[in-house]
Amino acid sequence: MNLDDDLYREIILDNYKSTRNRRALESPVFKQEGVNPSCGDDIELYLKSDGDEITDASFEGVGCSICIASANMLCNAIKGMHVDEAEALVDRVKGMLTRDETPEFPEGAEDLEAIQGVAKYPVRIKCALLSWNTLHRLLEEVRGGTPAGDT
Amino acid sequence: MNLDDDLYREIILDNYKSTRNRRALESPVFKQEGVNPSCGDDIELYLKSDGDEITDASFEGVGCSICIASANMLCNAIKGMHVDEAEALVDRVKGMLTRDETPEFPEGAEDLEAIQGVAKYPVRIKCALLSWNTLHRLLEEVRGGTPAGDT
Amino acid sequence: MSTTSARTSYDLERIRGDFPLLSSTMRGNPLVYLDNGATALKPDPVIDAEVAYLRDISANIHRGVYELSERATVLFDQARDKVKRFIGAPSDGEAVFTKSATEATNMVAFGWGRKALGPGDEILTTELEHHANLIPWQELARQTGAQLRFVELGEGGVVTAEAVAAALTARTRIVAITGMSNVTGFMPPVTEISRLAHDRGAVVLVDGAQLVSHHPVNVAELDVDFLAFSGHKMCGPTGVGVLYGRRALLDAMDPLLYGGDMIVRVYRDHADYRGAPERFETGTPNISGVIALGAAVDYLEEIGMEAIARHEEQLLEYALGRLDGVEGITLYGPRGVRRGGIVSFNLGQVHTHDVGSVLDNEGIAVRTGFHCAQPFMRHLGIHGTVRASFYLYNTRDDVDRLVEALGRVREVFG
Amino acid sequence: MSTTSARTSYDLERIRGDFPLLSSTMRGNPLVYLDNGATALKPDPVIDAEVAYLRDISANIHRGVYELSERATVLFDQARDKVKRFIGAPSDGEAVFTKSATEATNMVAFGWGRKALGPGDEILTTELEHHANLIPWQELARQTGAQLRFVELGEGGVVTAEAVAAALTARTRIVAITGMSNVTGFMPPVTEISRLAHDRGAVVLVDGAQLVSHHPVNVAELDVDFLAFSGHKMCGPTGVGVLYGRRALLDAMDPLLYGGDMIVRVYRDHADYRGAPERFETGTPNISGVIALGAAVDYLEEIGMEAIARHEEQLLEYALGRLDGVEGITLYGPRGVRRGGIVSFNLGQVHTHDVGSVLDNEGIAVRTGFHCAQPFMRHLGIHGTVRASFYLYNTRDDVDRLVEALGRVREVFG
Ligand SMILES: Cc1ncc(COP(=O)(O)O)c(C=O)c1O
Ligand SMILES: Cc1ncc(COP(=O)(O)O)c(C=O)c1O
Repeated sequence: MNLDDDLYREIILDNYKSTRNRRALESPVFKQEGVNPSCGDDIELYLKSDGDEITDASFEGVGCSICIASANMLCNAIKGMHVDEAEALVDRVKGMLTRDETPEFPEGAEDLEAIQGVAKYPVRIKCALLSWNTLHRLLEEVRGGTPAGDT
Repeated sequence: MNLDDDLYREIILDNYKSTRNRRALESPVFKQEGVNPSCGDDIELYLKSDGDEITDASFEGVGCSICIASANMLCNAIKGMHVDEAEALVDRVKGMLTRDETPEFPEGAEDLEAIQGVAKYPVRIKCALLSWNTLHRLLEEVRGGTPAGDT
Repeated sequence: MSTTSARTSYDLERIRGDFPLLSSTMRGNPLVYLDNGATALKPDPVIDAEVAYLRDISANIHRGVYELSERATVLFDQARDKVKRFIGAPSDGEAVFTKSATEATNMVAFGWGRKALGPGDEILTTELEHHANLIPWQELARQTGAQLRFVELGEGGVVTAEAVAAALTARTRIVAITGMSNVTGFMPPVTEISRLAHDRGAVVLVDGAQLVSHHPVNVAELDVDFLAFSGHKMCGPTGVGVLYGRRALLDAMDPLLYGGDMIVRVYRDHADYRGAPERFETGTPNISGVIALGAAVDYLEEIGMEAIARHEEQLLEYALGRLDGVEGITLYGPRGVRRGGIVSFNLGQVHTHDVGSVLDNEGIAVRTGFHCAQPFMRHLGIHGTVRASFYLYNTRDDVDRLVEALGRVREVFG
Repeated sequence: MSTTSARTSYDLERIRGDFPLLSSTMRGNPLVYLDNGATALKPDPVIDAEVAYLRDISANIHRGVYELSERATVLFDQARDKVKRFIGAPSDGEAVFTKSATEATNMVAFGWGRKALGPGDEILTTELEHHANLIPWQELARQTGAQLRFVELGEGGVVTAEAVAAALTARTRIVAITGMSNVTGFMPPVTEISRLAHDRGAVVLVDGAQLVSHHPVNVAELDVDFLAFSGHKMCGPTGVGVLYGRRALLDAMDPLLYGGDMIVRVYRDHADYRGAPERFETGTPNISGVIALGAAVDYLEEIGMEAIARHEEQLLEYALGRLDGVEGITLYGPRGVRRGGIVSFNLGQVHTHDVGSVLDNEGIAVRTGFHCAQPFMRHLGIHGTVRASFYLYNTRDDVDRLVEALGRVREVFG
């Protein structure tokens, strides 16, 4: 195994260092916290929608490079998506990391291929998945309607 | 190892079957229960004394042949003894079973040699010792004075 | 040796070769191990799994980002999946690793019971129970003011669905019952009992310490809410047990122990806890034991629990037939009903320990005494029994050796 | 390899040969195991003891009259004697086998604490504690209305006798304190703390999970009432821990678990319980684990705990010196005070898991994250550390490899 190819590819490090999506979004907003209790990674995912279309996404929090890079790619990828597309993307990322699949990613989400190497490091998979699991729960809320961040 | 030589010598079986000391003594009497929680053996030891001299001893209860035979020998042996002699006998029996000693037993207590073979069966030692441990506690009471059986 | 029975579907001789102890001697005689109710012998694959962890991994789980820890974690998680599959756990069920079946019943009694029970509520159990499924409930009743009630036992210590129905009331909150008696092998009709209990709104805990090792178990079919069992009785190592539970019940339970790995966040004065199974597995678990239990599950599944149960059933039948002919014997337990491979008996007035010692000297390991079931002994009016309990590797020859050795007991104790 | 240090009194090379993992590789590089704080590697004699039980004995303890059970019982009881001797237990002290250090602290919190504490009573602890010695007390405080108080930490997370004296009040009922921090290796002055606490009538529990594995411990000299520790951190197997306690305190405690083997007599509605240690060891224990822990004690004693502590001290000194020179490093923990062989640090802003992964790829196993000590992380104002922790088999070469690999981290994360 080669660390640079698997875990720390340049795309991952770039996404890790990117500050573009690292901020809170203002109310009204859907937001959800995600925690990996065993390692302490802890992020807050924000999402704005216009009906079923995701208009903006961002996050805050602490986490390792894999966790943060993955969350950043997530935000880049889902902006402009329909909630169903976003849900499908969650499933594709999970498939890649836990079911050994090699999915095709839609335009604008190609960076996600870079995290495939994480699958070789079972204990880091949860780092990469934290934001996606959080998104999954958040999308249910979006479908529900009212942003909880409102209250 | 030979079972008949070690565990079930004739003297042991005779003492096991003997009913001579298997009865309650009437008040005023010192009495004490002894239980082996792990095997359920449960005896009640009775003792009468005239000052520091043991005038009678008996027991009731359930137990295996080793337990019962040992209790029967105990009763036979200590009748007429001074409490200090009885205490010394407790120590000799324990020495034989747990410290690999080969004690000399006083007249009338020679049968006790027969239980030496039990030492080869570590889990049965507690069977042989049940009555002796009970006697040890009972002798403290005898020294104390008033029979608890009185109340 | 008549080790091959026409009706045993696996190769008994080959299986016996997997258990190192079966080719050893005891007190100079070839070992006949008939104390499977207390614990099972361990086959090579289980021993190997334990050693493989200790030698080649050694690391703690869930905590390290390095390869050794990763391997430990993966094996640990796989073992949980194996155990869940082995008992047919549905997706809304979870398996918690404990140190023993005893810890598992206690987890429910105190983690669930302290919250769920109040004065006047009832806990329904039986006098058949092993102390591990009785004393926790006594203690819970004392702490909460709930009442401990007992199902009326039938002839030979039978528990019928009718007797359970008669004992259930509107206040019954839990039915805690053995899946298989460790004294007689009797197997209460758990599926029917679950249905009756659920109709009354009660929760069902089955003590599966004997059942799970000897019979195919599917918790979804049995429809039980909790199942407690031990690894060491199913060819696994000591120091590991399992509490299966419905996730919704588990997630609402308090843990018995508090510490690391069960938490989301910890502050000075309070902490947020995780759900099942983590909430119930604080502290470094018995990693080698859990992994080796996974290997035991693989081993048993490859032979097949159906085949094992059938083998034991035949052996029991054979044993009952042969023992019936022993002079002065009293056999306990019901006849003509579903029973696991356990026989309990007494030989005249000879104390059970004395029987045990004579058998020991003939190389035969049986269990003697009250089998952690004093109320049942009292029900039978006895102090103890001699118990022979079978497992997948026992043979008719073992039974013959037992019967023969009982002759020696009569010689010694006349 | 510079594995022999002039000041290490045992033959390091020979000792290393006892640990199979030390000649293995990780991610293609020779393994450097620096996660001893999480768990220790196991030497051959310990693995052999575990296997010897599983292969050649397999039987349950205390229950059978046959030879195999007898052998298991004798070995089990001998292990208890070894453990008691190892920690210098006085004749009025007893050692209870638990599944972990975590279970041991919980036993005291709930078995002793629920009876002993009431509203307004105080539990004194520190922010240094591992969650295993914090959350049980939080929970006990919640249940009893007692108050959880903290000793003021000094520079680098130091606990002084003065700070303890200042925090003790007439209402302090227990002081629960670590014997050695698992984050910094700091060792509070336990003997002085015990004296102060006893003067106030408080009981002292020491979390010895780190202390006992790395330093000679004599409970009589330390004058502690309870000591909790784990087998797996002292070259023993997983799934076994110890609670040492003064017999008078233990005998007055409630157990956490109820079931077989802890009882004198059982009736339908109640039972009479035995004293320590049996009252606290219900259910089939981790027999192989206990026996193998006995072997671990033998192993450590033969080398000598004094010698091990001295070796680690030298290694720590060397490591601190080398790490001080690493660019961008922040080292935690006090200097110039008694510390066990643990170093915690951060490398610039690089997340600890990322450091851990790079080191992993170089064959180096360290622990990263919050080390089950979130309040202490909060005290330090950080989310986690990278922790290298030493044991008897580590070498200066291991330290050099670590320092070298930290260079790789800087390469990747620039
Ligand atoms: C200081 C300290 N206390 C308690 C524990 C808990 O030990 P265990 O996980 O074996 O219960 C640990 C180990 O992580 C520790 O380092
Ligand atoms: C029916 C039954 N329940 C519970 C137990 C307790 O199992 P463990 O000792 O493994 O906790 C046993 C084993 O003795 C048993 O036979």
